[in-house]
Amino acid sequence: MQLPVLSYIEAVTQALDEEMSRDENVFVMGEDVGKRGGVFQATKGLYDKYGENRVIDTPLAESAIAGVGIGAAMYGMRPVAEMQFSDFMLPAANQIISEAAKTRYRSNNEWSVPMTIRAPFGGGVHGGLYHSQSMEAIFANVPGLKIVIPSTPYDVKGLLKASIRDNDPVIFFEHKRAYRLIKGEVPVDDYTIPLGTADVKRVGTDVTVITYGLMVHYAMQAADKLAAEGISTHILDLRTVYPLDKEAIIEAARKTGKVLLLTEDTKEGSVISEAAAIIAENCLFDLDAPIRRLAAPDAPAMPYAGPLEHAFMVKPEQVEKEIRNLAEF
Amino acid sequence: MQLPVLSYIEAVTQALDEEMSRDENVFVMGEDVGKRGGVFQATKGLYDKYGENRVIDTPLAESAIAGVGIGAAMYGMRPVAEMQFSDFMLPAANQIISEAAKTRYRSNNEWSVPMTIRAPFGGGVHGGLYHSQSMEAIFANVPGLKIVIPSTPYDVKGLLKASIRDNDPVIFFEHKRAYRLIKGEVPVDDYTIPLGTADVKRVGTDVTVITYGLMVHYAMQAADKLAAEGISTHILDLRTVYPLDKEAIIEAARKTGKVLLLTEDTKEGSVISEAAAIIAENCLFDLDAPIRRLAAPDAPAMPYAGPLEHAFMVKPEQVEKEIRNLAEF
Amino acid sequence: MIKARSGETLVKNRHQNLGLSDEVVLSMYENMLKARRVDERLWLLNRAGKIPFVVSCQGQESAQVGAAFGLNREKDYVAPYYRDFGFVFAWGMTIKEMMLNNFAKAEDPSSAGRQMPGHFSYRKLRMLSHSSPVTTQNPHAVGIALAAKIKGDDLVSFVDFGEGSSNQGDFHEAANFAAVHKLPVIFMCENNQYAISVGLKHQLACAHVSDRAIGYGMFGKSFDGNDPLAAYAAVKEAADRAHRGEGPTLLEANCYRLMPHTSDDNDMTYRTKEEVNEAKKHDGVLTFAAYLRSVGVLTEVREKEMEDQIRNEIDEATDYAENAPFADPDSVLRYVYEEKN
Amino acid sequence: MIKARSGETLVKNRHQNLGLSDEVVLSMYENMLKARRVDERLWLLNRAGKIPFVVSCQGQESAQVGAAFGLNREKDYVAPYYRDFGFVFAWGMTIKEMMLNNFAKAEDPSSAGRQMPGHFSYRKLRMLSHSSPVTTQNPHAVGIALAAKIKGDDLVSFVDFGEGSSNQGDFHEAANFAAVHKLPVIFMCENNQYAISVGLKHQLACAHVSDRAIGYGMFGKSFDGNDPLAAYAAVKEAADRAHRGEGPTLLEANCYRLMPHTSDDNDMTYRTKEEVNEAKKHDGVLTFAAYLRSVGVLTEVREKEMEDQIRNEIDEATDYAENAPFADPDSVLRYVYEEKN
Ligand SMILES: Cc1ncc(C[n+]2csc(CCOP(=O)(O)OP(=O)(O)O)c2C)c(N)n1
Ligand SMILES: Cc1ncc(C[n+]2csc(CCOP(=O)(O)OP(=O)(O)O)c2C)c(N)n1
Ligand SMILES: [Mg+2]
Ligand SMILES: [Mg+2]
Repeated sequence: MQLPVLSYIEAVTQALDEEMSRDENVFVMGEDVGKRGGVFQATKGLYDKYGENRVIDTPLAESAIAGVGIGAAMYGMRPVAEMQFSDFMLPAANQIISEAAKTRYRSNNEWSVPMTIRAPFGGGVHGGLYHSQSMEAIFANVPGLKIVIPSTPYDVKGLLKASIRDNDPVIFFEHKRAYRLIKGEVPVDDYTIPLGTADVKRVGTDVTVITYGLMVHYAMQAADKLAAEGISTHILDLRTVYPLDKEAIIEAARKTGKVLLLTEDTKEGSVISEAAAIIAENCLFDLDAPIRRLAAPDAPAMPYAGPLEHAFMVKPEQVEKEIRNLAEF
Repeated sequence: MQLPVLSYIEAVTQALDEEMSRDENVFVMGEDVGKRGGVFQATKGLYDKYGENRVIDTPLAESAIAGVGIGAAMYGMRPVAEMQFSDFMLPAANQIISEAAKTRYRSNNEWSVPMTIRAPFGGGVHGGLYHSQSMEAIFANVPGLKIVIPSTPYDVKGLLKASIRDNDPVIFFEHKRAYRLIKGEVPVDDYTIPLGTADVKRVGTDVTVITYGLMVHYAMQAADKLAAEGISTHILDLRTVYPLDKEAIIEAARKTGKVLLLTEDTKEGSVISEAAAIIAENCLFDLDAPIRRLAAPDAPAMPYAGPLEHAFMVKPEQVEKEIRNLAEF
Repeated sequence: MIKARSGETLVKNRHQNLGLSDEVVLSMYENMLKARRVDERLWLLNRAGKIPFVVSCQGQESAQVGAAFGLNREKDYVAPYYRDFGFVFAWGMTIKEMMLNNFAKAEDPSSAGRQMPGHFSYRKLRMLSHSSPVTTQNPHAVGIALAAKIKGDDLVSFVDFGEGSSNQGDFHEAANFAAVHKLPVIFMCENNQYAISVGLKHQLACAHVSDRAIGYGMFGKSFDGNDPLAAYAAVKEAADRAHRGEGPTLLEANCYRLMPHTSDDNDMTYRTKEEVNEAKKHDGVLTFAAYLRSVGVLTEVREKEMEDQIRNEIDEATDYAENAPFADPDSVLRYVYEEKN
Repeated sequence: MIKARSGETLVKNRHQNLGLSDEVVLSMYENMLKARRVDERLWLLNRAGKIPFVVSCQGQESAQVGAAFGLNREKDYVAPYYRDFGFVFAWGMTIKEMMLNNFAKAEDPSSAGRQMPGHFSYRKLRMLSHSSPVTTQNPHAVGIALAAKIKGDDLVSFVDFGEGSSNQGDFHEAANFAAVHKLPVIFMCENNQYAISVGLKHQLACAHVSDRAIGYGMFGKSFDGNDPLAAYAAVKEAADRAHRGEGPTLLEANCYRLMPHTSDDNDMTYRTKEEVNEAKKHDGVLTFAAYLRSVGVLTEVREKEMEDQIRNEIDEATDYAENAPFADPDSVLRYVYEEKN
């Protein structure tokens, strides 16, 4: 049986729609999510279907979006808050880090915050400095939070549903370049993918690539090409970047003994640094080559002008080259 | 000649005082920094000496403190903004990360933000969840920022002066337990310590400890004890935790081939993860044992109740044990 | 209503006008007294080295207790802040629980000793969990009201904060959100004239914190924070408005912080003894007692009974809390995330 | 002042009353026209696939240009926002520079093509660097004023932002800071009725954004944002107050966003053609031209000259910018920190 093919963003919409119809406590809030259906159209159709009480256009104020969501979650709702661009979630950093992440702990398990914060992130869309950033590293050191970054429409649906049903706050980063670029089969039925589990996207024997988001596709493309050269690539998609799936990382590293860690975020302090630390702690004697990290340069964010953006963004050819170098090590 | 002995916080005050008298563009702003001299007394005496125009009690609003500081810095001043506790700087996260860190880059070098943000951080002071945190990891992935964490009064003075004179934004974290606990010799004359340089606090041959802040002292104590057992410990004090001093880390790791990375922050995503990644990339063949990380548990922050705080905080005995284990590896 | 008592001047009975019985105002007073006496005890315990930290409510009990009585204590949701001893007592927290909180013991209902004292939380009483960064609770209170509106539940969401805290962005964003969505929220600012050492005129330049209401298109009002009846009336009016669908209200209780900011503070570095003594003349605990005596509601006998009972309760609670166990050290690893079994 | 022209009804000369010469108001109009014509050209270039993105000023030129003329263009510091074409032209940016900005070329004075168009910055003109997260510039403008006060420099710091943006915490914190320290700041909200798709009544519930002034204890005023003379008068008054040490002012320019939010937006999903057409009747570029004609200041000859000159300038600037080089790709690594040599 042929499964329906959805784009990445259609999978977002479908997951939201299904969760809203499944549980009346689920509601959506954010800037322009109502009438407009979101600036990317992720909430398209939901306003008409569920009404302004459950698809709420908020004032332009991210700290309130997060903070009001937290309050609603404490009441027993399951808010899905949209941050229009992940770059704009920083005004809400205090609510997310000091409040959402710590409410269960500080109340000794009395209160909890079952809220999902959706935020489009990532580069390659001519967005300039403030519409291209990867924001996960800022939050990927905050116990109490879970950070999910899906790479495929299938994962989007299963992980977004799991995030909404999770009883703790989840930041759900969606790659905005993947929104329309990436398509894939998505079952019509209800399914969830457990948070905190990485996924082997390709089995290989020579080099392991550990990555997430759009870069999974870059790695897959590179692997296809390199297969022709006889290089076999193993690809682990982290999917949850905080807390990391340690066992999966260790296993993937041991699998080939050569590891490329890949992110489009700037390098120093990125989530692949933590993955590197886990490998360094656990796999010293399994490695046949030093780990390698491929990331964006340690500069603020990618510029707007085409050639500059291109220079900044990690490129598929770089991925290919790094894998080849490792294979030949 | 005997040098004067100052406490860690006295070195802060002295550095501020000297910089304010040296350069009329330096001024201090923050909550309770004026009349009260700061809740920790770091700005004691400055209000009387320099007046309310240069020692400014601000309204209770951290985003304004950072944002107004940025504006003043763009005008050519050198604001030193105090965040009363580092835990309370998150409302200013957007101003720090989106603005201060990116102003030079986004204006193609036209504007810059020579501002220092001082913030007391760290645990062991019965401060509970929100007066004990290590906040550096949240910012230690933001190109454009520099993050300094001194461990001794000598370093406090030299690094704070260098931070104030630096033409880019610097976050200067001061360990609040060190404020009165740690004393040391501080030259009366003007000196600076270059930002971005780690410092070997003890030379040794068996095990390398890479750390910063209060943990430097824990490592030194452990090293003293272990010396009696014949274990020789090499201690690298990072001092600037972003961007890291890569060469110094690599050199220190190679020195002994056995590395303990130590922080009082929660483990996953901490700055020692980046140090681990650097070592994993560069020192695979120099290591005689897998790197080890010692950190606080991955839970939100240390509780208030004495026994719980004690359980949460990294303890000197743990440091000692980890070094011994590595030595015996 | 005017009552004449032998040998007394005529005093207006203000509480009957508000529809409050003598028993209710006595209960108000009792809660104020509880807060005051507990607070006093905490300072003694601190000086005796038994607890490391006190944050004080003194000078704000009247506004706190009056406010609680203006709400529906069976149904409404509340987000009190760290000085709200009077509020949480009136809301149902016991002295024993308060002492457990201050000794940071395992049975502390707010956090089992994880948080500093005064960081109240009590799920059973619909009291939200409160953190240290100020004003973060304001949007939470708005979220409660939004959720109630979505669910069609008729309740009021009440939040307290200081005047210094009213300068945080979250104050603004929460107020605006509540007003745009006409939510049943009561924002009550306890203006005690100081934010630690920084006096009012260095915190804000408007005449009254409640002047900010107009900028949100909401109802605003300032009242005498030393008068629990004024607090009651203001909160009751705001709650009535909220139930009628007229949206949020911004209230300001004008009071004075009689003690240093906390036990870590030395207030004599930024204000004078004279100023504090002047303020003590208006201390609501004293003036309300005087009022109740003057209208013949608080008799000497009753007053003594109250004091004795509160003292006994505090003694017992202190003993209990002091001897109660701390949470298990291993528990620091628990409740980071939901624990599924 | 009343002028009579043959065959015309009597029209009040409003600009003379404000002390503005005919040449000055013509220069105002010229800047408005520049902004409008450049904006129109950008949409064409976008449709032709030559530039990927347009953010539009149409409907807000009057307020922008009037405001700039109310300031001291040799001395004051300004933090305009992304729609402020009229403002930055009046402030001294050239059409060529604007085109370089929109083509994101190396010579773009705002960022050398690093930032999206409309993210203005020009050090030489004392124009602060502007980012995308809204309202962050407000505290920066306050910081300029604070620094000037510390240094004893007599200047005004001016900042623009949208009405949606006035709901951000930074708006509140910046306004309060400026008011407490009585700083010479002018906050001007360009209320164009929409924040992307969200109309005014879902953004705020107060009658006027300027109603927020009282909550900060500052002066506030709303004016017709389609009238550059009203903008001039309001900003001039605010600047005079600032120079006299009377502190900050909050202004609101009531206008209407005539175009979609940006070239990525489809405004017909949330508003009607009729509504937009109605607003076009009040378009300040047209009504001010009509006024200038009616008082005999704008002649047909002069008007044609202006249009021709602007068109030529735009043509040349477009050619230039289109053919100008991008910054060197390797430059992405530069200016993260100060480069010492
Ligand atoms: C965001 C934040 N910044 C700083 C602090 C430190 N702090 C604790 S209480 C306080 C003053 C609060 O003043 P106010 O709001 O007037 O309340 P009050 O204590 O007077 O009741 C400050 C600055 C904090 N808790 N949170
Ligand atoms: C902090 C932040 N959140 C969201 C956005 C996305 N965004 C860009 S413009 C805009 C609407 C702004 O509305 P308004 O302030 O009224 O200004 P206008 O565009 O109408 O001139 C939004 C939501 C942003 N730039 N910054
Ligand atoms: Mg106060
Ligand atoms: Mg607008």
